[in-house]
Amino acid sequence: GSSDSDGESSTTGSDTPSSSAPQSDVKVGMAYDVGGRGDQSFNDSAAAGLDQAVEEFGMTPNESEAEDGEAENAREERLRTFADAGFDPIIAVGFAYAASVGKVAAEYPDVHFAIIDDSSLADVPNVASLVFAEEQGSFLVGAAAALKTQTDHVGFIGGVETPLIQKFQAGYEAGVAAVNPKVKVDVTYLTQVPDFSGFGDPAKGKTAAQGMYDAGADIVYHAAGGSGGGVFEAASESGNLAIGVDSDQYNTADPSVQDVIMTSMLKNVNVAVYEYLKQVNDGSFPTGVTTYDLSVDGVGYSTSGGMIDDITGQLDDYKQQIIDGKITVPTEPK
Amino acid sequence: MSVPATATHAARPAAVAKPRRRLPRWWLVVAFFVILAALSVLEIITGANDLTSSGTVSAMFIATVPIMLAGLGGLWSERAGIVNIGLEGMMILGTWGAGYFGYHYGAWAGVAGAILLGVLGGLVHAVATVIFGVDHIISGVAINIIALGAVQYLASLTFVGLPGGGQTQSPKIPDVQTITVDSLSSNLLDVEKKDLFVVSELAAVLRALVTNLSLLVILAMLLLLLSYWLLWRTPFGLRLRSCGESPVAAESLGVHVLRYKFTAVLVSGGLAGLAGGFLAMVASSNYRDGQTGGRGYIGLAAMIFGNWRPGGLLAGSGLFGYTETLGLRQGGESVHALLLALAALALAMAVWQARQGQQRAAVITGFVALALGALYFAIDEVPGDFTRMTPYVITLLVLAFASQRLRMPTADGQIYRKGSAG
Amino acid sequence: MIGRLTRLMLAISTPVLALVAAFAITSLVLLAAGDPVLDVWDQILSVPETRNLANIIDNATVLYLSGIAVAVGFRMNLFNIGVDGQYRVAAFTAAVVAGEAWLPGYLNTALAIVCAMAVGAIWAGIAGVLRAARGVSEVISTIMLNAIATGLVAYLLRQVAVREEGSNQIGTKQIPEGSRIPNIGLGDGTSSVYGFIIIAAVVGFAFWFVLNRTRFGFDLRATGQSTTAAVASGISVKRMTVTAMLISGAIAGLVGLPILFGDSYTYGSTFQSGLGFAGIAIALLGRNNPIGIALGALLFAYLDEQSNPLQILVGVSPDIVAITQGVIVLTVVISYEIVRRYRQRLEQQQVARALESERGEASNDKAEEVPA
Amino acid sequence: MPTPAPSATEPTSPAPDIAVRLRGIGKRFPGVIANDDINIDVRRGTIHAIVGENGAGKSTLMKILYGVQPPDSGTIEINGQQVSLHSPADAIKVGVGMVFQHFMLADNLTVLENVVLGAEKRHGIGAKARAEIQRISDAYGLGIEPDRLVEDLGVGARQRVEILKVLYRGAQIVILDEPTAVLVPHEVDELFGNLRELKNEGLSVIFISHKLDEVLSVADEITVIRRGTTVKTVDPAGVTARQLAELMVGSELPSPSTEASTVTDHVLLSVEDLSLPNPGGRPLLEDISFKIHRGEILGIAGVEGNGQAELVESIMGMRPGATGRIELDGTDLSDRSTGQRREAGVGYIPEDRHRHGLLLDSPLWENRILGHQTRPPGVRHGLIHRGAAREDTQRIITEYDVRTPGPDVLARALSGGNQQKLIVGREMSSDPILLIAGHPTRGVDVGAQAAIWDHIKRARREGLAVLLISADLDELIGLSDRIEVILRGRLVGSFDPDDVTPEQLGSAMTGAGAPA
Ligand SMILES: Nc1ncnc2c1ncn2[C@@H]1O[C@H](COP(=O)(O)OP(=O)(O)OP(=O)(O)O)[C@@H](O)[C@H]1O
Ligand SMILES: Nc1ncnc2c1ncn2[C@@H]1O[C@H](COP(=O)(O)OP(=O)(O)OP(=O)(O)O)[C@@H](O)[C@H]1O
Ligand SMILES: [Mg+2]
Ligand SMILES: [Mg+2]
Repeated sequence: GSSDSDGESSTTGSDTPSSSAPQSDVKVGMAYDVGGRGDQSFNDSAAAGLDQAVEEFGMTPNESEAEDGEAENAREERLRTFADAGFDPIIAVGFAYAASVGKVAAEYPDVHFAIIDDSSLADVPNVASLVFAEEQGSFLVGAAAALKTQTDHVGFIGGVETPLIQKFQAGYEAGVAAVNPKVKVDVTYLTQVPDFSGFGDPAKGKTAAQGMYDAGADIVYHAAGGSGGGVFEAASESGNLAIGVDSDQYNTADPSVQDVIMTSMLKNVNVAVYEYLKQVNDGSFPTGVTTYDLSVDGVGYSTSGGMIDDITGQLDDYKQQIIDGKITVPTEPK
Repeated sequence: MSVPATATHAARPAAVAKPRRRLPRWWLVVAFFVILAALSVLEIITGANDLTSSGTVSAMFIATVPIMLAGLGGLWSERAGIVNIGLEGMMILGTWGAGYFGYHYGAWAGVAGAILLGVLGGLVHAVATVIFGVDHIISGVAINIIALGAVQYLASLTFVGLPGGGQTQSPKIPDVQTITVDSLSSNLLDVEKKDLFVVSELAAVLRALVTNLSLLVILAMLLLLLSYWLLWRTPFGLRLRSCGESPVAAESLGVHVLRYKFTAVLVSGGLAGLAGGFLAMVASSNYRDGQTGGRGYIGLAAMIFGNWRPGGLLAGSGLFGYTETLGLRQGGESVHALLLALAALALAMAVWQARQGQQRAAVITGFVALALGALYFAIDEVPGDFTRMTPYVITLLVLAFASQRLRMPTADGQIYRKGSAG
Repeated sequence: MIGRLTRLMLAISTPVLALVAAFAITSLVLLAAGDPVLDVWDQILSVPETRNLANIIDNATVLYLSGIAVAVGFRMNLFNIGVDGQYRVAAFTAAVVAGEAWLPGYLNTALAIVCAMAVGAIWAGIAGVLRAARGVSEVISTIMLNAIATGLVAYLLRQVAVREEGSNQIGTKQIPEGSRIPNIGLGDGTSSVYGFIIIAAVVGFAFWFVLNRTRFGFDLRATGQSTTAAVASGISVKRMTVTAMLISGAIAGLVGLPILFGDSYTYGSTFQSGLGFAGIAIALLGRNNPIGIALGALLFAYLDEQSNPLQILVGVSPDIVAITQGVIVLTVVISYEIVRRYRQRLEQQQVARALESERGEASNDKAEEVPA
Repeated sequence: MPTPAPSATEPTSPAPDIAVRLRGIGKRFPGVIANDDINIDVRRGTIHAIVGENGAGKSTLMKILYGVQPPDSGTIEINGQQVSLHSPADAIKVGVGMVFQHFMLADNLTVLENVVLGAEKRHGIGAKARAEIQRISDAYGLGIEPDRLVEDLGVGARQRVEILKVLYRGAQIVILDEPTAVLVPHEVDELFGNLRELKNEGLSVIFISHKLDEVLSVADEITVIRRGTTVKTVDPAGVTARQLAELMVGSELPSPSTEASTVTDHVLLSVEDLSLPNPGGRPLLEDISFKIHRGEILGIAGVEGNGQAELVESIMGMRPGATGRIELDGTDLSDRSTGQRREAGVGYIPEDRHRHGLLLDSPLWENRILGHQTRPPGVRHGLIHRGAAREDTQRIITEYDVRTPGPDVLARALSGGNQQKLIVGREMSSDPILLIAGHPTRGVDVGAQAAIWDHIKRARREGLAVLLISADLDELIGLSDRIEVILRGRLVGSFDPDDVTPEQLGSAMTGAGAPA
């Protein structure tokens, strides 16, 4: 468990003396969402940001992850335990922590908190909200899909039907429509809350994707965490394409399915975490909402594999329009 | 677990033998074609083409097998009189076993590992229930809790740091061979595309059988047949079943009851483990935390649905796998079509009930039929939330309408202690 | 037959034996994994702070209700796996009703609670009716109904959901201040436990009283023991089946409410799940007896509370907690069995001695053999 | 296996014709001494009967001889060889076979499966086995169909299946624990015929029964057990049933003889056109009509499985689908629930006490409440009154001489005879006006039998109507004021007990004879 991940992060940390990196007395508490470090998804991305900061600034990290379907007071207790153990700042990964952070931040006014994927605590002085414009990134990969589809038929697979994942869907659909309104978009969610197995059931992901490909879709975008592996397999078995999510999955996914990953929607949680910690290291605890959108490359798309090199021009064009506000991307599906 | 549905009926039946001949073999073939024809008609009426596409069929295999194997595990242990709620846990153990051994030693080692881990789970259950005579459900529930914690714990120890591995998932693991007969496959595809009545459906099924058919699917079916043969056609099976029907009688005839129960539970665990392995290796391609998603319980349900018999189990898990697949693939359309089918079935049922003179039942069923029909015409796609309910709702409806002459093994779930004969 | 002291010793030895065994097994796991065994136990066995105590009691309250709901079924040989679905449907209903606040203050609360119980009862009642009228095994139907509940609630939730600015969560309307159930302070000023605990206690007592002191309870237990005997004694088994499921469901309907009225004030995507399955383990651990269930719930809650410190302060994966919980369930029942056998052997030896003394016969002490 | 007790005589090379020699057998259960220093010799080629009260230790002894339970002390010799039997398997190996008192059959398996179970090595489980079973069945005229589900068999047939099981294994020593308890005369005669054949083939038979004249008629030697120890072994030629009974219980051998008729013309129970359809089969009951008057005992005679159970359960309202009219003292019960019928004043002594009469795992005082949940003393205003229930149970225990430590023991721990006395006591306690008694003395020892008979007679004197079902024709003839014979679900003849012999009844029951 985290004993090992500790080991990991501290090794990255303990490399530093040899490379005579600066030491910092900042102790960072990292409260992951279900899955924690190594979920091949956004927890991992956050962890990457942490590791980078630890390496550069020599901070002392400690990690803890949520249990599936745990009690609210378990989340609160996680944050309190960090606070009591002298950790400051404490980073809560995932919107599930919103309520707990709100409550605990009030109990510990001198401790600084950061929460990812939630900005409902915008005006709490000791809380920094790190949110992303997933819909913007999704818009671009949607556009890419619409530009690349041979069959004018693409698909979207969401892991669990939550407002967050619906943002991905909304942006994707908008992006497709922007290029060619006639392109059909199939949408499937694998499970419903509180059944979060949709983020970890590749079998379901594969079946759903296979269904879309059989129905004529030739590109499927997944925002389904661990179930995405199934989507990629379905793509490679049926000789179609898929779009990854969160990180550049072309590099993280198994080599056998690399060549079907046309692009990935990048949600740079690692950047957010790193930059937050950087400021902390510089002695200022940011508060309020920081939105990571296209303008700051908080979200984006990947080009590894060179499958979309021919359309990057158009995509960057869309990107610019979004940044300039010429296009406003919806955050909720129609 | 629970008193058999028949138990409310008192007293032994009088000396007249009730007609209880089971249907002859050829009947299965007929049923198969009837179903195909029905679906074919349904497709033509509703235009929901995914109902019997080869894609659906092969996905259905994948969805069915884990449930079927888990149910088969349940069948083994309950036939020997041991209720096994722990199937889910043993399945979970199996997924990790497949992940670990599969990654390090190759596909078939993964299969072996899955079975091995399942057997370990079975061992715990066997020791608790058979040797210590602990309540079967307690032990099973405990195993489910332990297994979940154990695999997460193990995963964090074994998969962290491996390429593509982490505490919630293993690296990609190799899959066992799959069979594809390209020429046949493509030809059949043409036939399938032609939308010929029944022929195309048949082609779809055949195509699924010759396209990327995993050896494990075949193995699973063989295991089902083997189990049937072992349990109903050999002395071993007779003894094992007798331990579930009347352990005292068995012991009074020199059968080592506890030994058979123990064996049965181990086999049960192995099968459940294999079910988990299948999920990890065939249905997907790595161990994933929470991968089983309650399929162990579904397997249990499928076994009860199948009246503790292999054939019924296959039907139960097949029905579930099929409807789940439909819901996941092009749910909106396919499930919408199913509404019509259900309406028709209910209507037929109502008529039959009326014939039987069960007026009240007939009225209720008829009403259900109307409601379903109305719903079908009211909407033209079923919203996603409900397509995902399909397998559960259908199972429930089928059970509610099919008259229940379930007959669980008489001594199922009872704690047996040596020497209680007489 | 055997002396009061021995009896007491035996009674005590059971839980002790169980805990020691669980302790040993868990330690072995930790050793095998190379985790710091001593630190782990040091943490687990350290006296919890008032704050943690409050959490433990709160979670125990919820688990307790769940355990009781399951136990009602078990007492009649009905296996209600569906508490999980029942409490979610019910909690959602209560959240909506209370959120709409058609009635003022506590009337609103009362109405919500009643609705929750009603909905829970109906959801379980479906299984009951199917069992009674169509002979459908409640094991299947409740499993299916759990899944259906998930889809249904998810759908309805999205219909009624309110989503505050900037949040990625959806939930029902917040329950107005006046309708919330005040928590009970634990004296240290900050910590407090759900006021709902009182209702839970009442439920526990009612469960005990109805089952052991009323005719209805007798009928229920009789049916659970022998359907045939129940029928012959004039009990309508079908009616009992439905009634038992209704009651079980009604209690299940209460499971989520302490959280709803004492903490979250809304039903949303992060509402605690899986309580029904925990309830099964706890009901069995407590042998379907209200006191036992209370102890079981406390034990589970206590261990759950350890998972954060274990991770953060000791650096051990919290999964060890789950393992320990499962192991304890097993060791408890197994040690019950061991003690039972030992006791039986003891009694036999006593019979033997009685015989000798009364016969004044020479050594005739061969009572070792147990009729297993 | 403990070392043999010093009390047990060392294997003195026994006479060659001794098949079984038991020496100093002792067995204890929690709180009970079932067997204590039992010594028995069974000669080869003889029928050796063992008699004793309920709970005397007969079944236990036999279970020991059959390896089901290990003795605490003592030695067993089979054909001169001392053996230690750890399981029935061992016993079967040395040629011992046993027919248990409570049938050892798996209802949901076929006759074939039940028979070959554990002996598959002999003829497999297929055609050969079927043939062999058919052969034995024909050889002894058992009339067994191998492929019937045991569930569908009547008691008699089940009994014969049990015997077939033993023969199929080629046993040399056959134990029969109360085989006749459930049989009607001609079945008993057939059974005895079979036993004599076995005997002539050189087999040894150990035979347990509570029916002493049977014992006298069939046995070559009789061993009496009292309180778990052997009292005496006697030669049937030299003793009368009365003497035997005195050896057993030290009490008089009762005979069920009616006193002066107390029949009135006030009809208490009237049953009209009672039918019970059987989906997919011949109706279980067809147009049954009869009346029972105050102070009258109506006996129903019939071969097991001809609808007696169904008749009783239909009257009790336990059979959905039963049609016809049932009136109790003028009030129509036809569409009342079982509970309401009980409240209306029906007392019910069920045929199968374990299935319908008791909560085996509940204390006696709770069993006192069972079936009387709506009435004091056990229940008042929907609340259980433990105190009152315990008291009343204690009263029953004393009045009906139930042998048990007290109201708080589990029903399971009582021997069947005592379980039965408890049930009778319970049903009489809520002053019913109709008493339905199914095989009230089945498997009950002579002492208890007498007691139960007395209670039934008292009920009659007190003006109850009694419906008595029994396979024991002497009991029927002795107690009844009128006897109806039931055959294939119909009443086929009415007899006056004063001028009918068991034989006549027996033939009427099998459809052979016409009513007198
Ligand atoms: N397994 C057991 N556990 C506890 N007590 C037992 C057990 N078996 C028998 N007994 C007790 O041992 C005594 C002898 O029982 P046993 O069955 O041998 O009597 P029996 O002679 O067969 O009586 P019956 O004539 O009713 O058959 C009884 O008091 C009975 O309660
Ligand atoms: N495990 C047990 N614990 C306690 N008592 C038992 C146990 N097993 C059997 N007994 C009692 O011991 C008696 C001996 O068993 P057996 O089968 O001989 O019954 P029985 O005394 O012959 O009863 P019946 O008169 O109905 O034949 C039984 O009546 C039963 O009630
Ligand atoms: Mg006996
Ligand atoms: Mg007896």
